[in-house]
Amino acid sequence: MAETAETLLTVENITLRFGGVKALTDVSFDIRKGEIRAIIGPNGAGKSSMLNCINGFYHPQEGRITYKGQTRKQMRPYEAASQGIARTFQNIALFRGMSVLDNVMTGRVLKMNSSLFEQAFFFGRARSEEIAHRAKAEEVIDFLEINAIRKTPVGRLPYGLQKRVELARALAAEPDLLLLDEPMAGMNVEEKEDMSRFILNVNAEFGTTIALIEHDMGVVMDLSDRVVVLNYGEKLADGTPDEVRSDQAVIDAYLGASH
Amino acid sequence: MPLPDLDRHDTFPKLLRHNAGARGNRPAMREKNLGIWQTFTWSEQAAEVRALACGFANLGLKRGDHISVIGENRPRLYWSIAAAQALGAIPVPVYQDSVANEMQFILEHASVKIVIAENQEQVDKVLSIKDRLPELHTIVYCDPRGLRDYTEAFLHHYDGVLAKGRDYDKVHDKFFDEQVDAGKGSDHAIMCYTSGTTGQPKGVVLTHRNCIKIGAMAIEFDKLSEKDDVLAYLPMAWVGDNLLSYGQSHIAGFCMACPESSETLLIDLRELGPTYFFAPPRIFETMLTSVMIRMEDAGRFKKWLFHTFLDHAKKVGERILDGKSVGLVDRIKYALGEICIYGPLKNMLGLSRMRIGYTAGEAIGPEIFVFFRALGINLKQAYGQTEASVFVTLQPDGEVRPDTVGKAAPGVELKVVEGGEVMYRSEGVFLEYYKNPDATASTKTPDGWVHTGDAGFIDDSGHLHIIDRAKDVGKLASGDLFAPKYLENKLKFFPNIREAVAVGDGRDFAAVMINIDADAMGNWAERRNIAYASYQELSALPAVYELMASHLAEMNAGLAKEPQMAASQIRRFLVLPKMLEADDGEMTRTQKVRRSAVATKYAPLIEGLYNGATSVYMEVEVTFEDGRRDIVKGNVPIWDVDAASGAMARAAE
Amino acid sequence: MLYREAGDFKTSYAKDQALIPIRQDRVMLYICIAIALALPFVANDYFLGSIAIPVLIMVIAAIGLNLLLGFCGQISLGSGAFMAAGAYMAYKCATAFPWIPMPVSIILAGIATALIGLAFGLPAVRIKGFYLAVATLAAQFFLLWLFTHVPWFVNYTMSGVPTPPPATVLGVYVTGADAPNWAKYLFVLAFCAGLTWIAYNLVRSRIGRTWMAIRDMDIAAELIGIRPLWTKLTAFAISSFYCGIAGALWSFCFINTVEPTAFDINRSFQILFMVIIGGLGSILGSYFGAIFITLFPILLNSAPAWFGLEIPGNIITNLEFMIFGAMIVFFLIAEPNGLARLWQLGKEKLRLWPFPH
Amino acid sequence: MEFFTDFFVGPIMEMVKAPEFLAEVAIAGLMSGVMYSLVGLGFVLIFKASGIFNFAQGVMVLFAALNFVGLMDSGVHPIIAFVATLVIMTLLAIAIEKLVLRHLVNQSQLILFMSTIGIAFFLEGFGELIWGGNVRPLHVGIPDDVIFIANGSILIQEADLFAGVTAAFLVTVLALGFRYTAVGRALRAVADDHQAALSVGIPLNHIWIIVWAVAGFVALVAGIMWGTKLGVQFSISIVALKALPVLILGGFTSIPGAIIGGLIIGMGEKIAEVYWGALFGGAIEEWFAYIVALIFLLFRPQGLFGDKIIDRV
Repeated sequence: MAETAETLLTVENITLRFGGVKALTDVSFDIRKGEIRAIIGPNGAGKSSMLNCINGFYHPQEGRITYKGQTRKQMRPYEAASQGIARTFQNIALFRGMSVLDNVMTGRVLKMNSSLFEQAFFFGRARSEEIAHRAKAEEVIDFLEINAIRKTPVGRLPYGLQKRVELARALAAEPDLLLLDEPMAGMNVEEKEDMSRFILNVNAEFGTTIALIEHDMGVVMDLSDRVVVLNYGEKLADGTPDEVRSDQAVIDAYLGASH
Repeated sequence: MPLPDLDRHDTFPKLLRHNAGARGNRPAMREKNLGIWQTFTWSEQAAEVRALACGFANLGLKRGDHISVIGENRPRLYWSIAAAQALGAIPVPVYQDSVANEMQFILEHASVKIVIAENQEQVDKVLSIKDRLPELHTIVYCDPRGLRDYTEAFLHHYDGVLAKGRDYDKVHDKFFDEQVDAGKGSDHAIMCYTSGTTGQPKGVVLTHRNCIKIGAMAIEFDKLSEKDDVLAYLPMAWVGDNLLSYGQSHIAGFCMACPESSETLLIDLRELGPTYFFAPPRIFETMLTSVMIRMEDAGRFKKWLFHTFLDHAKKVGERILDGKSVGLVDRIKYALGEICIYGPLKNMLGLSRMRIGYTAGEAIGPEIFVFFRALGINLKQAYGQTEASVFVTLQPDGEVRPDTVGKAAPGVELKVVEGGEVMYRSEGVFLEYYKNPDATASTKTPDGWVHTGDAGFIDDSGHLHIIDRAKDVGKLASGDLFAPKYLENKLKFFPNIREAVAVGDGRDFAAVMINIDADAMGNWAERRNIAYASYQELSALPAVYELMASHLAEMNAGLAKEPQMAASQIRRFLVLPKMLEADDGEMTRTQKVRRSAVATKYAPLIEGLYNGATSVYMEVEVTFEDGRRDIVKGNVPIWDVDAASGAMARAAE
Repeated sequence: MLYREAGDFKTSYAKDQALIPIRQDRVMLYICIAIALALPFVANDYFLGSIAIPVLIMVIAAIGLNLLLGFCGQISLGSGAFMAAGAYMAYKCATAFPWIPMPVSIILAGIATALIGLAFGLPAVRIKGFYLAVATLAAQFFLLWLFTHVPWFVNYTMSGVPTPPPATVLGVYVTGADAPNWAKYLFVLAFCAGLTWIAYNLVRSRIGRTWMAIRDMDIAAELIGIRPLWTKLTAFAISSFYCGIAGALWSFCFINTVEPTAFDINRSFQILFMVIIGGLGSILGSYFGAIFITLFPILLNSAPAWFGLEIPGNIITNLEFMIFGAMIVFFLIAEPNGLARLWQLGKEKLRLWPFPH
Repeated sequence: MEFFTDFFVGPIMEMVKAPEFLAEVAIAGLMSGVMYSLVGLGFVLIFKASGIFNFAQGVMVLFAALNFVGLMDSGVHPIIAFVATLVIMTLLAIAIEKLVLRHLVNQSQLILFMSTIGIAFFLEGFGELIWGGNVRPLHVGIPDDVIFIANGSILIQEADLFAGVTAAFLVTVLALGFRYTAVGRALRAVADDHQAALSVGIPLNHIWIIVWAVAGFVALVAGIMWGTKLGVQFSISIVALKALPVLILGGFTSIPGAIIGGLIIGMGEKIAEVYWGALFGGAIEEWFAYIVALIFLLFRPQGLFGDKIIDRV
């Protein structure tokens, strides 16, 4: 990533507490436009909490988040979504009662404007929107190669495919910033390779900025432009994969952990 | 609707122009893309081809140049073929699953100037050999995904070529029509490389006249019309796809459809329900196997219904199909079966609307063949070759039999020469093997007869029977005829045998190496609670051997009754520990066994078959789909089979 | 009987997303509509008046609750009260503005009920699931109390149980004592068909997907940009709209009085049972549920007589309670998607026939 | 303006004028509040241990009382009838666990809730099928004289007092049991995290049976109290619906909450009925509790004592 790249999101001095427990302590870093930014760290390092702060699900007690030049203390999840932040979840959070296609279509909900009246009678914008957005959803489906299962209820899909559908749902929102919470957790080698390829393609094709949490160091090092390392809610290191890899504090933390 | 005047519209570009005028608003091509069947009419198709041809011209494509299309069946690739033909250039389709080296041979041999590649995967392959292909100046890709960062100047996106072509067309608005008009029926239309079981592939040059004459013949033979639908799913590099999908749709004006992907093929087939369908036997075999496997799980009543009606269908179905007299009760029962079983089954397989189906390329198991025909599907056999622009023989309606490949097609002359080899002569006979006069001379006689390389005979009713490759027919030590393919085909008709390789030329007796069908046998083992960890383990199970031995005994009994074949009963067999794969060089890309390669690779096993060993240790390399390699090793058991009543048959002679 | 789908392929999204994409299903629908329209000519007056009309009206109410519970995952134990609201609002509207055509009055009553539903749905903003049950119970008790204790709602009628005013559509009486059953039936049928169509449209549009998203995984839905408050409230309002219209029709076209006892908490439970047994999240299931729950007691009452048995009425009632209770538990355990799921399974079986799966 | 006076001034004036009457109303309210508390207690027990919102609790009260009074009417000694009913309620708990709950593990709370509605209907039909639907007077020797206190100006039913004392005793025992016995700790562990509880070796099925049996016991006590007061009849189960707003007020997971909520609702609705009822045309007792709950839901959905609801992603 070019050094001159514009910053998309900055978190400054974020501290998040649950009751007396500190999940995050004074964490600061930035995400540049167009980069793949990894957040790594051992279990319980506060990675998911960090993402939850960014997209407004948790409200940090201290610190500020600047996104697209606007600084705020916190956002509502709805606002975050409408500002172009989409995400996937560590534990799959698909709409299990719906088909793959409907899940992806749901990802486009913010882009649809037809009135209740139009929807009730399925005319005008309701009709044209359904068709236009179906085409967009199909592009995402094609992109992620889930054509063969588009009408399958997601509950019937194997784990790896569910993860991919979740990514599809997030992509359908055409986000500026895509937050991926352990996109490769629980996958086998082949599935991981597929998912890595998709992530890189998303970044390259759509120019989407990606922040991802990942456990697997190898994957992170291959995928990301820059890495921030968290440990026990505090920032341990920040830099390119090579810098982070050779950072003594990181080595110590990881030697202590199982990875 | 009668066919157009083929003397005037004597090239495919002219036919396209004709169709755009005569049936501009009818669908020419469909593609399952983004979830629906995107449809292109003849006039849209003509406009697209026009722009693309101009685009190619803009890229410097000249009359007589070769271009190559590489990829799955996609409208854009077919349009590229059409556009090249419009300019008088010759398209050379390449198998999309060939590796870079195989590709290099063809691209180099044909001096290909432009490659049209479907996607990144194909572009990467071509790029990896680009340095060795000095004549190749341009690569056009259809799907830009993953190619954004490719900066090579000779790499163009299809849309860009199209846009440039439109601009070009505006400036030189007479150019395209002049080019089309300049084409003649005797021009090279397409070049298909035959994979061949031995040696390097040969480029078969077919003219427009070849393709159009044969295509029109088959259309009239089966009364195809513009209302037919065909699904183009077989490799574009195979001449059959080119003639049946692309060629015949241009002549008859019907619509050809491309599936979404190979994964969704069966869904797409079911949705589309083609009326005219062409498939090699293995597709029908897979269908039948899957029907039987799926019915295994059905409830008792459903199974009973299924088998009752199926038995009935086997009894009268073909007679009804052939329009022969059948009793009223049987007809009513068959009609009931149509409602309960046959209709739904055809619907599930996507064959409901099928009027005419052909199977060719290999012998089809009589049971499979009869099964589909009994359901009321007009499945027929044909025999053909790339060198013949596909068709040599066809089975006329009402004369369909499982054991022949039909009568000489209209306009085709047929003869069997000394040594049993079949020869033919027709308007479809190819011009030449590209840059290979020796091969041309040895295949095609000066008066136009072509050696098929197949051994066979013509029976009293004029039907051709194919026994084997002429060069593969050998003799046992006893001097009796040994036709390995004949034996193998009989074995392959057992649904749980995937592939078989018979040996015995110059030996005392015939023996066979079997490849079991992983799906069918896996299912079989599961139902019997037989545990196994791998294909290798499954293939070595005594239970599996027992089953195979029983199949062989059954087959031997059958062979014993055929005077010419009684001597080649199988005495010993083994089950191969791995599937024969094209990636390991054991099969051709068209899924035919490479006999010599197998013989070399499995020499120790063949040795074991004849030295009386009860098992042989073997190590063999396997290539996985993703390119990784591994070694399969272990003991391969060898069993004996009794030669059933062969002695009696001989004694009776 | 058996599906033939080969060759029934779609060349545009509009066709692929059609209400009923399978050709044979469309034919089935036309046949059903034809039968429904032919019913007045073939069925007797008892069947029309005492079975067909209440079933159709309860279908509307069940669809209403199903939109809320089955699609949006929000429970309501106050459907009966919203039906009452519809009945009283329709009465007020029809008497205060007699010049308004009756169908319009009923739709206005539905809209008014939707607003009332909104007020009681507001707590849904901050709570979920069964907490809402309490809010809707509040509606159930409060609204019924309101309609019985505020004489304005009954135009100060002495008895407190007024009769709906007679009204005509196309010159035929559809409400009031003089209305023939066949006219009332067709009137109700028109509402039922129209509202069914609208319900199908809603659940296949954006709004339906947002409801289901909230139902299936509300947190994920919120992070996608679905506003839980707005989504739940629309479900509440539309559900109340359906119940309101059902209530108005019940009073105007079935029992011919406007009285609260028809809409007590048992009515709410009855509708809930229709939705559970018919199938959560299925419009078609609402039909099955309404038919089953309405017809089953009739069957239970008359069945013993067929076998020459005499069972006292209170025992039948108790049996009915037990059977319904047991069925609810059974369906929730075995087939949470109810009769509709069984129907769908049957249909899938037919589509796969002769294969088992 | 007139309404404003009637609403805000009038009732207060009356309260001040006749404090003894107010006290009497309040105490009467408190006593019916105790009943709500007892039913609410059953809810809380089951909710805490299994996350199930047991709509059938009210019907369980009716069912227990029906069995008890039915046995007594057939000449069984009250103590034996009591024990026999306890056995029946335990069997019921086992049956519910075996036939219903274990098949619904991992289902959403909403499904579980609806299944208890099914149970409620079944029990109601079943109970009345066996014992009939008539109102049955219940006399178990609970004193039903009237006591006058504060110089005879306030009147209290002895039965109410007895009920209050019993309820207080029951609540204390349960609260202590929850806190200090092994079973109680197990129950709390289960409520916190099913997986965790299982992993420390507590059989979930047993826990559920115990909890439902204890809830059955509470239901029996409540049933006896109410039966004494009003006779055993179907309306008990409808009145028991009032326990829902009680829980909204007190919080779904708090035993003291259930008690205090019950008392507040009981007292509140009596006072409201007496002082404000006439203003609205009477019978506001029917909905008062629900509207209070509704307002609570808007402003403090977790109730007075409940745990704050935290969503996890």
